[in-house]
Amino acid sequence: MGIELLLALITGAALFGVGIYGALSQTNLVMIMMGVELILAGAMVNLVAFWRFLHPDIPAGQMFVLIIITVMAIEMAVGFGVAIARFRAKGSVEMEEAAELKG
Amino acid sequence: MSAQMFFIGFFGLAAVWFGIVVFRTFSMVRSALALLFSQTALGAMFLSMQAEFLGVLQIMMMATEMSIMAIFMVMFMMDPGGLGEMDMTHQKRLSLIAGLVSFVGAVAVAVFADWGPAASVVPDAAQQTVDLGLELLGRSMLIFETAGITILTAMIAATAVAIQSVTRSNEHGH
Amino acid sequence: MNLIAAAILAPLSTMALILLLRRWPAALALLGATAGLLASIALLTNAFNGLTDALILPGLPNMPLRLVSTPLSALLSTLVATISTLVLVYAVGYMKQDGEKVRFFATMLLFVSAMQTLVLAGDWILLLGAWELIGLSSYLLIGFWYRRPGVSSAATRAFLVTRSADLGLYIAVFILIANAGTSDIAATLHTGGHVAVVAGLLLLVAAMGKSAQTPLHDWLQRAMAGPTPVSALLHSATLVAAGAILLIRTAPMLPPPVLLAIGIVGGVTTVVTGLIALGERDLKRLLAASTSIQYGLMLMAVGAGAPLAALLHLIAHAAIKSSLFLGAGVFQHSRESTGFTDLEGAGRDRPRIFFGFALAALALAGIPPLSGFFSKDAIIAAALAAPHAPVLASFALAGTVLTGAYMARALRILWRGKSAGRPIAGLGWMAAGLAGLVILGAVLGAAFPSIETVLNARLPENTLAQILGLSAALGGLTLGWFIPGQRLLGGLLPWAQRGFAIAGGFDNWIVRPAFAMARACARLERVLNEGVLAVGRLGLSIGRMTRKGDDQGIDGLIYSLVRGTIRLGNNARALQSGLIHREMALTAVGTALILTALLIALLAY
Amino acid sequence: MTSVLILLLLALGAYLVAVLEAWIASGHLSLATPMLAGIALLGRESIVPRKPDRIFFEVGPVLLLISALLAAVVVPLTPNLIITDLATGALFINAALVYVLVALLMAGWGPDGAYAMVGGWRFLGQLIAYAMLIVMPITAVAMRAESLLTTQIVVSQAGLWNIVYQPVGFALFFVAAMALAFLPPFDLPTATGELAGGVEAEYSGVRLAVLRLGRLVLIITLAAATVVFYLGGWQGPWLPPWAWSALKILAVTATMLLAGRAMPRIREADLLAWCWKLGIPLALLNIFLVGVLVLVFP
Repeated sequence: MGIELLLALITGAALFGVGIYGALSQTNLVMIMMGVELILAGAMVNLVAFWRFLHPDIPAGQMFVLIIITVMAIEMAVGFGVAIARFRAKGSVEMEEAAELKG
Repeated sequence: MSAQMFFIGFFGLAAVWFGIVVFRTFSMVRSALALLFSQTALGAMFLSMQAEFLGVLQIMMMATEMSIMAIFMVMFMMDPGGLGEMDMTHQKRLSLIAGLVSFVGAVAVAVFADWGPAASVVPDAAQQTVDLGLELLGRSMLIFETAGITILTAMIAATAVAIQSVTRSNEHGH
Repeated sequence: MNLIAAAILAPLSTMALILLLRRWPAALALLGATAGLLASIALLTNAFNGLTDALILPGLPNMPLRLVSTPLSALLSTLVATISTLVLVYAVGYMKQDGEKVRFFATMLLFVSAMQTLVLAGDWILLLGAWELIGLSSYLLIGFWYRRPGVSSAATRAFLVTRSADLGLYIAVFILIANAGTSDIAATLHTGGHVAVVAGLLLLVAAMGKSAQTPLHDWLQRAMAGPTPVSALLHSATLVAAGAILLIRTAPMLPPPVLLAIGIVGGVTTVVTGLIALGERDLKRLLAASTSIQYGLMLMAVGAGAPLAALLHLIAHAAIKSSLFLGAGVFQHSRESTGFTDLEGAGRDRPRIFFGFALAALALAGIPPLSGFFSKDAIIAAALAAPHAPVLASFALAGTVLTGAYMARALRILWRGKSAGRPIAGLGWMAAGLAGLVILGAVLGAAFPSIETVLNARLPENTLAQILGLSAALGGLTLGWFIPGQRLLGGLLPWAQRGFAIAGGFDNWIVRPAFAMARACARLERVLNEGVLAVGRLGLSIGRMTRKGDDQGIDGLIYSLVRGTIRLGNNARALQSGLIHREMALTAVGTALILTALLIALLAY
Repeated sequence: MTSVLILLLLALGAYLVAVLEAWIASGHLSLATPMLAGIALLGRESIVPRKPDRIFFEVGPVLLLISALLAAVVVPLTPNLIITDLATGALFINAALVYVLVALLMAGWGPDGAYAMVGGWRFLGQLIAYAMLIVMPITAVAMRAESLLTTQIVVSQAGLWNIVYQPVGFALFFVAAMALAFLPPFDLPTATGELAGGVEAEYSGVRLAVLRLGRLVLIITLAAATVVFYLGGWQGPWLPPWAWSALKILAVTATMLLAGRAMPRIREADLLAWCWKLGIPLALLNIFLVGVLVLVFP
């Protein structure tokens, strides 16, 4: 097993952990989205590492990364759409104040 | 220690460091730009892993995305100088534990799993780009096109959600 | 493009176009019908040159849908196309005042294309489909003026009678396919033995229904409720002809007993409906009865073992009968009625139309050199040559006499009386269609020899038959012209006017017993009902006792369960804070739990 | 060796751009003006505002220069005069140039001044307008070359320059490049009249010199990219390749500088509306047409 792969995987794990921490601990919608981006970034690192060190001959591995970049873009678009709508309606995007979905 | 290993480690460290900075700084713009540099470092890491197209793409996409994130931060947080100290976190302990646990778990899997031998031969960058293109418009076309349609839908939906409702009177009013 | 497809699709696509555009229906219909006619003529020319076309469409597994153009089917297809085109020309004038041209022409075209499919079908399944389609479109057309009283019931009656007779076709087809293992018509014609007898009789039932043979002839006269072009088409080349065509096509496989049955059914029909025609008080109904007679003659020809004679008579009759109907339509427009009392002298209003009508009538009666003469003679000759010559020949001669008599009667009524015409809109179109058909009816006889060559069969010839037929026709005409039909019938008149009590008989023989059986069933059911009720009462008392047990025992259990669920739900509700970070934390913890469980499971194995 | 040569050439080019800009602005051709201005800038005190975001303030100008230089890395001046011929060169130019935005954001945010900040954010809006119009014409160019290699793109134009092959793409790219280099009439972030210099407002001394130098390098890099993508790069008769490259780049630079002189500064909302409602459909049409051409006349 290559050290390079391990390094990349640890980087991915660290980014994932930081992302989870951010997504859970932030009160602001935009900051939460940043956390989610970091989580996705962690996944991306792992995918590239797997492609490079395990199956460099299969381009589908790279394709997966493209899909994740797309997912990130979608997440941004929808997240900001919601954020703008909420900001217009309530004047803030603090998620502590957003409990309309309470059961 | 090969150059590749050094660069992977270096950029990985940079990415993680900037990632941590995202949640450690009080300035909104700094936090967004830290995320940007974290993603850029990732792009550099991809480059050092010989995934040239992905690296360049990552560097390009994320710069735009995170800059946009920065302006939204400023718009929504109204943080004038950027250096006002206010706490915007909650359930810190839980988050910290969750983050740590997931990190430790993932590292454990990475360390203890049997990944098999690492491949050493990689197609050169031009060949990779060609392969990727053929993959996208060949075998994975359906997936790729679905992603395209999805992002178009998301664009339209986001615009529809965010757009200000314009009534006929104030359409001509101003 | 395949000619067969063209012949069928030209009318069909025009129909779609008419329904889509809802504009210029008459012009489009003429266009479509003409295109179909051209395709049919091309098919016929090919057939004359010895070429056969075929079109095989994917259908059921191992049973493709075949469309074939043999000389026979090409001939019939041309017949259908010609008649329908001329009738459509006529209809342009006839329907000029009508507000629903779109529906009319579209349905007509559907009818035509269905009939083309039926004629060209080379396999039973397609034939069944076409059979159903012509049933449906004839229902729609007969009921075209559905707001007028009695029309919809006439349409329903026609539909029901033909549909019930269709059962025969269905069963026959199933038997044939099951026996031969293929749905190809040509292949099934080699069937023999008992199967052929059963299938032949069932086919006869179907043909009786469609071709209005006694005792199922009643619907045809009622179907006069539809517009005249519809009647013309229905009676000549399409719906009614389907029965005869079916028998002509299957003639090679019909065994002698079936042939005899066919001949007798035809003969009885000839006499019965001929008498009805003599007693009729309505021109169109008279013509309808005449249709039954002529198809009776054709069935006799099939029964006598000369399907070619039947085919020729079918062709001649198609042209003649449609021209008769078209003429009747003109008179109808002129007097606003088809009753004989209103029509007296209508022929004098329009002598040229009357001339055409009379020509057609003479052709039908069998006066040389008009086409009816040749075909009718062939039938008489065939009857004389048949195994049961005495029966069949006498029926055939009786039919000829009756034909002459009622046609002469109609002509007399139309000619005697005062002229009281009024202008008719669209007469030019009507006259054009009529003229075409009359000319066809007059001269078609000249084409018979070439048809014989192309079909590779000979008509039976018999000088005796010619003499007998001609004298019978002349005798009938003289009788009909000089003696009013009512007097001719004598004591039979009231019977004939009630449709020989066959319609009444229809009620008496079938409806009454059905009602009686229903009453018996009702009595039986009442008894059964009592029994069932008793069982029910017993069940009820058992139920009451059980319920007492339920209320105290099981229900109490369920209610406590419900209360517990509600309490649990209230507790769970507290978890759902609506706050994103809480929910995300729950997600994270849940995912961690699942992963742990998976890991433990993995390690355990 | 090549790198040093190209850096020198870029410096020379930047100086020429500055001369051109001064010439067009004042009407007098004077080779010494930019040098004098530069020395003057270096001589002045570089003032740090009262409450800056120090990191951003320092990094902004440098990042602008770096991103322009990075973009120049993959631009071939002659077949061999290129620092690195990346397999994804055409995309890389784009990726590097996006950091112009980041640099301007940092430079605008850093000094904690109202005008500068407005300038920085304005450029973000401008990016949303022009970014697609950079990428999509490049896509069409790459489609024709069937490669992302910049040298390959130049070679693909041997028969017919892309300016003729896909004029719509050229027009869009040219406009977008002007917007990227915030040349007038797209000089929203540094709007001299209304924002008192915008992003440049709070800079002075050495930092301002670096910022201006970065801008000049950016302009020359973009001109070089335009030449590579649309004007056949080093190709041309009679003259040696380097001379053709130099001539074309200077011509494009002059056109860019001249083009916007007479026009009023565009409004942000108008720019967005035109780019998205007119530019992007045209760019898509261009891609479609090029696709058809590539398939029909391979």
